[in-house]
Amino acid sequence: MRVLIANRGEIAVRVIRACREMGLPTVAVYSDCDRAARHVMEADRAEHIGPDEAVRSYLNFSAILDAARRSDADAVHPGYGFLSENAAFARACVDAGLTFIGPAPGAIEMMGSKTEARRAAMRAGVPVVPGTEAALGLDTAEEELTAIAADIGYPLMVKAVAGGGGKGMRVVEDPGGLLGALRTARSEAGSAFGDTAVYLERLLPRPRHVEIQLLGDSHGTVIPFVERECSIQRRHQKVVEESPSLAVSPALRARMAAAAAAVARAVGYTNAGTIEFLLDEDGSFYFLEMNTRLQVEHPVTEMVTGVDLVQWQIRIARGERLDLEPEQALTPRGHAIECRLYAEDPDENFMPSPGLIRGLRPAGGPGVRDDGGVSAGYRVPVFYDSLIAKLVTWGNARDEAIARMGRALREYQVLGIRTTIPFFLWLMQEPDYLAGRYDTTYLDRILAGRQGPFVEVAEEDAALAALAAALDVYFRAAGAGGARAVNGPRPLWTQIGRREALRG
Amino acid sequence: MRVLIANRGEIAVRVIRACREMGLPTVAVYSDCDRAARHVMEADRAEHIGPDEAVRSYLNFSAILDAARRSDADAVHPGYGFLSENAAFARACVDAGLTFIGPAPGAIEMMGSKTEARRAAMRAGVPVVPGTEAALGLDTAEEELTAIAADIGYPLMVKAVAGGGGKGMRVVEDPGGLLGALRTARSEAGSAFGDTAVYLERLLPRPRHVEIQLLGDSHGTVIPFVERECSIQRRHQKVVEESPSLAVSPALRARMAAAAAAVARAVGYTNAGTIEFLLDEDGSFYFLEMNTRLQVEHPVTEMVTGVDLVQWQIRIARGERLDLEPEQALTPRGHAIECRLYAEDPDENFMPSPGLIRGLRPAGGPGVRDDGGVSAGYRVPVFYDSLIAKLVTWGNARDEAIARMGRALREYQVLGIRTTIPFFLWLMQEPDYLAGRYDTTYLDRILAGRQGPFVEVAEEDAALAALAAALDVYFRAAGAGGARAVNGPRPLWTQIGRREALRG
Amino acid sequence: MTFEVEVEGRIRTIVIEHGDNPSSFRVQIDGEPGVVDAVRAGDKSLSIFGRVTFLRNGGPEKGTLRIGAAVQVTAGPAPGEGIVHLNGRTIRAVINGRRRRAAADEGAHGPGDVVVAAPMPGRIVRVLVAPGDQVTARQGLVVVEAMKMENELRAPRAGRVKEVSVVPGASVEAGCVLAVIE
Amino acid sequence: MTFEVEVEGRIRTIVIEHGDNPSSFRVQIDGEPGVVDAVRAGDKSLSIFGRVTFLRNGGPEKGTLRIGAAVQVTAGPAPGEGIVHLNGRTIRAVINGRRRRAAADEGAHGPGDVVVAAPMPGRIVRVLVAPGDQVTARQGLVVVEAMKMENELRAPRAGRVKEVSVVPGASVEAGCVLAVIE
Repeated sequence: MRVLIANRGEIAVRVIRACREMGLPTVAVYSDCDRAARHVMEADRAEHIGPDEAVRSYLNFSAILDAARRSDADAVHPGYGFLSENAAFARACVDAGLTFIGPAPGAIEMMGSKTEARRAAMRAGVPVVPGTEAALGLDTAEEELTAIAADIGYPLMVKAVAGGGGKGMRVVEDPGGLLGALRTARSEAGSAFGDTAVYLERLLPRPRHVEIQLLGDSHGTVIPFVERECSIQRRHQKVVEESPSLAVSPALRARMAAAAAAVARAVGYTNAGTIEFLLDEDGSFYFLEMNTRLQVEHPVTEMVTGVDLVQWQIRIARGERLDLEPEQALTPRGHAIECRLYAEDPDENFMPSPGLIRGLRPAGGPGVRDDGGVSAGYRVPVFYDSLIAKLVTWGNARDEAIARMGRALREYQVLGIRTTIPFFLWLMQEPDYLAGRYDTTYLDRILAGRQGPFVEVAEEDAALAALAAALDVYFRAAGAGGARAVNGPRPLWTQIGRREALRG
Repeated sequence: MRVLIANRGEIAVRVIRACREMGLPTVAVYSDCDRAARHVMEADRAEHIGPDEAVRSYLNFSAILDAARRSDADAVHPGYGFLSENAAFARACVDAGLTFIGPAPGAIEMMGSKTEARRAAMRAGVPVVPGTEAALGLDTAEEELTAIAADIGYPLMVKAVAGGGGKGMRVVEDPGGLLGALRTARSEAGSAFGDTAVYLERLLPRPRHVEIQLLGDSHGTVIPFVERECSIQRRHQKVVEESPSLAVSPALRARMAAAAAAVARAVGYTNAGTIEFLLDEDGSFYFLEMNTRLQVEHPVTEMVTGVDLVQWQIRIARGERLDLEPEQALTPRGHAIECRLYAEDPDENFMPSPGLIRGLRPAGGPGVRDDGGVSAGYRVPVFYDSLIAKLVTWGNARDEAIARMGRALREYQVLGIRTTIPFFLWLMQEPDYLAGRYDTTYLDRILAGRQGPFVEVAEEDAALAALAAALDVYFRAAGAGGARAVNGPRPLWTQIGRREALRG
Repeated sequence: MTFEVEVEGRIRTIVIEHGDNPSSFRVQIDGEPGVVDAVRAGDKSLSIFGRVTFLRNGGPEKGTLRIGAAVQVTAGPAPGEGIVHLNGRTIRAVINGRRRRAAADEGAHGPGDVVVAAPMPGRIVRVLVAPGDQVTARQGLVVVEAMKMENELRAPRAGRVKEVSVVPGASVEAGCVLAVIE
Repeated sequence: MTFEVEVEGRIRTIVIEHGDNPSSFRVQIDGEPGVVDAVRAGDKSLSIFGRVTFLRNGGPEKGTLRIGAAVQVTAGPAPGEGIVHLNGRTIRAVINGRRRRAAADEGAHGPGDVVVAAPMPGRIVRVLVAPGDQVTARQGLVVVEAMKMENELRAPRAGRVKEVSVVPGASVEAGCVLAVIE
């Protein structure tokens, strides 16, 4: 089976690794600016699919299907993002005679609608956040809306049925704000998703985001995994994930896993998927949504269970039986944490920092896993999201995993662009994070209340850095480098910087 | 506690990692050619200890103790090799008021003598390879020697009491060769170790080398670990290690672990140490020797038990109690394999390949641990041994670990020098290795019988490589690089190669 | 040779002169003297050891820098910016930044003009001001999208918009002038 | 431009000419034509795609190379040697090696002389022959120690030792002439 990976970056590299370990040849696809990207170098062969803009390359059905045909691929792995939750693409792959490594198109479609997914969860007897069961009709009378909202209780959320990424969402604190919020949410949803349908949901004030990974095969077996704790989010975007969650006891784990498996069984779900729950402070949990694909944060689950989720995706797609021990999937061994390294400048309000990677040395050693997607000499493009690597550490207990993360972050070198490493170095020493006292509102709250750079530089180090920078310029200008220079002179970085920054 | 690491390369980096995870500041030491070595960059500070030759730097007691004094170090970790099994150095550290992170000087001394170590094993009731209990006196009559040898049985080995690294060792096939072998072994031992003492030992024809890692604290607790299988050796040098061993059943594991712990307890051993056994085809095992230090191959044990051995070395040296669950240490979870990446050219009979590392990209992703000791821009010196990194993979079962190793080896890039990666790529597909059918004689036997490069290049890839090389030279010569060149022109590698190769 | 190096918001004056042997240098940090042994070791690495006095927080208290280090120095994304990697700490050092800024400010534009440039490549999503508008400090001027994120670029000080150099939909490179405030 | 490139013991003649646009090239491998699109992408990387015919095992059977690859090319330790990394395969390519060898052989020494050079830096442990000695092919000439290993360097062919250029204890660099066989 030859596998085409309809994606790029770290997840394309991740899938290539799984394929290679299974002895399967791989085909990468690439846009113009990704010609020499890492996933292209790692794959057995590569096909060009179009220009830089994702809509003309990584989101372009026909270019990807053409590439599959040209390269004699038998299967397509969509990764996450891009076309991974696009039912029409999954269907187009199947129609083209390709194995789609993911759930059936119908399952993607059903779980892609927030209200349909909520109904599926309710049918399976799984609690959902109290709210309206179906989309609110445009013709619903104001009195009726007010009554429905009063039933749910305030504060509540207006949410787009087709929503995602925080768009088409509005918080309503009291009855007076309801109608205005409905109007703006509908209008935002209409322009973002082409669908004005919205529904109401109770707002949990300080929930944790806890999710259950699961696998299902085509023979009716569904296996849920130990939970992932994903409450560390900046503007609704996960930045740190861990497994297990400090807030989940073995008994609660068993209940959440059973609930997740019930939803998956109810819809006949196959392949890898994740049920996201909100976990309230009182220990009750509510179905939030289902992701019908591999998650960015799947490595923490792999680290504490030893199960290779991507290899299982491929096996399941081939029709194999999921003969995994359910006990292994549900029993965490130790603790794992993932930090998402983004090409962003945390000291400049997380502004994007694309550009040339002049040097790269990932962390290594015991208990460290690097899932990287870039390489030295690669120019991180502005066209796609800014995730350049995921750094995952493991420890017998959470404190060991955190200590290891601190060590690995100090070791990790990305030269030439800014990354979120300094932010994580800071977070890994925050008392509330260390104590596990956090919910989904935690990170935005503490970021709003702090100032100054994330890593403070000691006076001695600042003086040494100034001296080192001056020596470097001195050596380069002199075309020498002291007694043992090993390379010829190269352009001054003071010139490089100016040339690169001011061109265009 | 500030820790000075009296070593270099990957093991110095490994110890720095452990210290940093424990919050302990570190001091690196370096010779001239190691000024900008990786361990120097990783440590919190670094001290120069002398010129390139190890005897004037890494083996120089007083330079190292001076460095410890200058840097206010409280403790010394010796790594492996260099001064790690030098009782006088351990004693000098203690005398200087430094904590020596290793066993007591007396234990190093006793177990450093092969005959004393054999006696200690026998006292603990552990079988040793049948042989003479003490060194053979120079005045022993020829008839007596012949009688002793006949008692032991042929084939047998003449071994130097102070031996190591295959020197002062001779195989004797039959009585006729005995006296000649004694003579040459004595003379070799005399010039290699300054000690002509030798003893006799029965030669096991096809033994496996299986060893038991253990930890002992200063409160009398000794904990043995699951065995390591180290039979894949080239000229008596280990090149691949794994844990657990296919040849060891749980029952045999329990017996070997108990035997190893008995030896350690008998000599009041503290800190990390390893008991090496020869395992015969019939399942009987014999004490071979004890290594009173951390082993190169310790990561495979860490991967299957989750225990950080280096952190425990430090805790034990601080007087802490070894409160580890003995069950965790003795129960392997999954399977781990280590390949030692040497700067050697396997296709030229493993000739050393020092030189400038022009690029380095270790393998990453699931189940991979990289313990590297070099970095891009570093010139691997000719003065020390050629280990540049250890690549370790983990899998739920041995075949998964092997598949992962094959994948990781393909991913691992060391540009500029030759390494043993192609050799390991070949070995990981050898039927006898895959089946676990091997003993300590295996590798030398199959290497003697094969020819040609370790990795065969398909005709298509050869043609593409030729084209790529020509394009590269064309681009560099043109000072361009096609439409999207991101860097200025650099010297042609055809010139670099000549300039570097012919200088001096 | 004399350099002004800005680290963590403070400018230090560094003087470097050849010493007695090829790897020896006489240096000054803010006028305080020292001697170091330094060599380049690879494309990006320097090895430095020695002892230098320096002024704590600009003085008058003095500290002693006992250096034994291998550091990496590479070009950063901003003009004149070097990134120094030192035992897992990433420190930005801008060489002669004051002069560089002065030159930029006095270049194409009048004295007192402030140039707002794109800090990264991207696409202009919205332009929020027009020439002639009065703006307050930190008022939004232009929204640039890069890497699927929208970033609002703000006025560094109050003033009048003298020039807007981009239109919505345009692609810009890092350093591209977006607007000028006078 | 024409290159002779030796890979896996076989020399291929590669011709490269500019094509219709900046990243397009007309190439020939052993006289068989093709067109590729190629760009440099970073210090060591090339991206190449296209279609080229080539002769299998030197011909007459032809194969088609469908290229879609990003490769890395760096200098290898030997003169004129490039190392091509291609999907986890490491392939040595020597540019114009025949010419290089001819030049070296005819350089300082007479035609027909064979120069035995140090393949790596190291220290001379033993010299096993003297000028004037007759040696057989693969007879040991000099023992060099590097990285704690002793390596015996042997005569590439039978002949008479014309010159021995090193003494025990000497340090040598890679490429250093150790002996000449005539």
